[in-house]
Amino acid sequence: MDIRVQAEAFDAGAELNAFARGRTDVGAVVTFSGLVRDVAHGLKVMEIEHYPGMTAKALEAIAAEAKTRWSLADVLVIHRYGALHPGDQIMMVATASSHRADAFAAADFLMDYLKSRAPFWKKETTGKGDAWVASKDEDEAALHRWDEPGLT
Amino acid sequence: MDIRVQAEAFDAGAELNAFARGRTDVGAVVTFSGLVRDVAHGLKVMEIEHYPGMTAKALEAIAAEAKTRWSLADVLVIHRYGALHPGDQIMMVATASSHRADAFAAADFLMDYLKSRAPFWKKETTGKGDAWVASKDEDEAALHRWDEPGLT
Amino acid sequence: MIDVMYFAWVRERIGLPKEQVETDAVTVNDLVAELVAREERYAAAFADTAALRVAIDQELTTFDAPLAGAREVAFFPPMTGG
Amino acid sequence: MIDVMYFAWVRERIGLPKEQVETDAVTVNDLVAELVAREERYAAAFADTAALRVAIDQELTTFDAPLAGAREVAFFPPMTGG
Repeated sequence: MDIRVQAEAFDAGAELNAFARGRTDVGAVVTFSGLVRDVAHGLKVMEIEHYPGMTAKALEAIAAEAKTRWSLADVLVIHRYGALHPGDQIMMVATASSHRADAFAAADFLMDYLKSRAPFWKKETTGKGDAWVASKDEDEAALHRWDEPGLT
Repeated sequence: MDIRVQAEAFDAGAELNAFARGRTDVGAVVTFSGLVRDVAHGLKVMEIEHYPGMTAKALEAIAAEAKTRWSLADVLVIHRYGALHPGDQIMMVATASSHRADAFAAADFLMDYLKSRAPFWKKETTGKGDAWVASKDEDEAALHRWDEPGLT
Repeated sequence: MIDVMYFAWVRERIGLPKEQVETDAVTVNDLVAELVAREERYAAAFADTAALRVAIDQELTTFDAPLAGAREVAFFPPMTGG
Repeated sequence: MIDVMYFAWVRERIGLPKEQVETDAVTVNDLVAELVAREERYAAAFADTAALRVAIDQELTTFDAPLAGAREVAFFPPMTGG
């Protein structure tokens, strides 16, 4: 399990290769990469704020929960904070499993939890000024797909 | 849409980076990579046979169907044939979308169809001899998750 | 004349990847019956057609499909891609 | 003494990221009531606590949670990671 919270850019391809390299036990690797999208009026910068004391802890709890729910050989989570620009990598998750269904479900779960339960906030600056990105009801709803006693 | 059927090895990380590079419209990229798993008695080689005239056509039909079902900016499918060894990359799919749920669902769908509807067959040679990999009932069952009029 | 192709263990049992067949078979099932009548290796390959798949002109189809106009028929076990 | 932290637009409305608060508040709601009573900028930030989240000692919790033993309380809008 590898959890990283960092300001620095990362190379998603190199991370995927390092994650899969030398594995003869897994069969299936799923990755999700989140990129900064441009918006109406042109995105000048996206500032990602986080809660340093809590972030790694929250990500580790989410990844640990994924490992209890599915058969996973490994999990990677990288999430950036600071100033990002359109097309930049914001974050990625990777899951490795001997079952493709587990690799997919775990990556999907990690993303849903990370969206709404990891302490990051995004502020977009466009030609029209600054605005904090609002959470979406659909993101909160997505969490309920995974409802079980325990993590909510 | 980029569909490749090839004997040559490929670099999944470089493919992910090339797929995501320069995109400011998508937000979400999902990849699935299939790796050769080692097996009991030690896998010496996995030979992948395919039906050259049909393979690219079948993959294109599956990818086109995914594009009608979900909002996708792009789809990549690479599948190898020939002699592979434990840890080698067999194939990968990548999907790009502005909605993470679409990117996940489309990659999952592509894998289910590719498993059971693209004309590839695997033969494993181990210390105990040769055997064709049998299709799994669960793979056929997985297809029914996507049942709709049309592709089956 | 139809090109008939065999893949994976069907190819191994029959002992060749491809042949040209002169036939008046109306459906795939009729063609299979003609092949099975030829030699034991065909009978072995087609012993259980429920365990086989068939494509006409590179499109998956069923064993009761008509052969009219077909140029290429392929027989193979269930696919195992990915 | 409790460390009270603010993030995102809560931080911007209150005008600082962190402060130390001397309090006998029993629950998070009691602490919020004390802060709101201080100044307009706190009242503005906490106008709708349903739109806010709270963590005690870096674990998400609810506004009726007891503060006994807490060292750090953080207030912020719903998270938008990923």
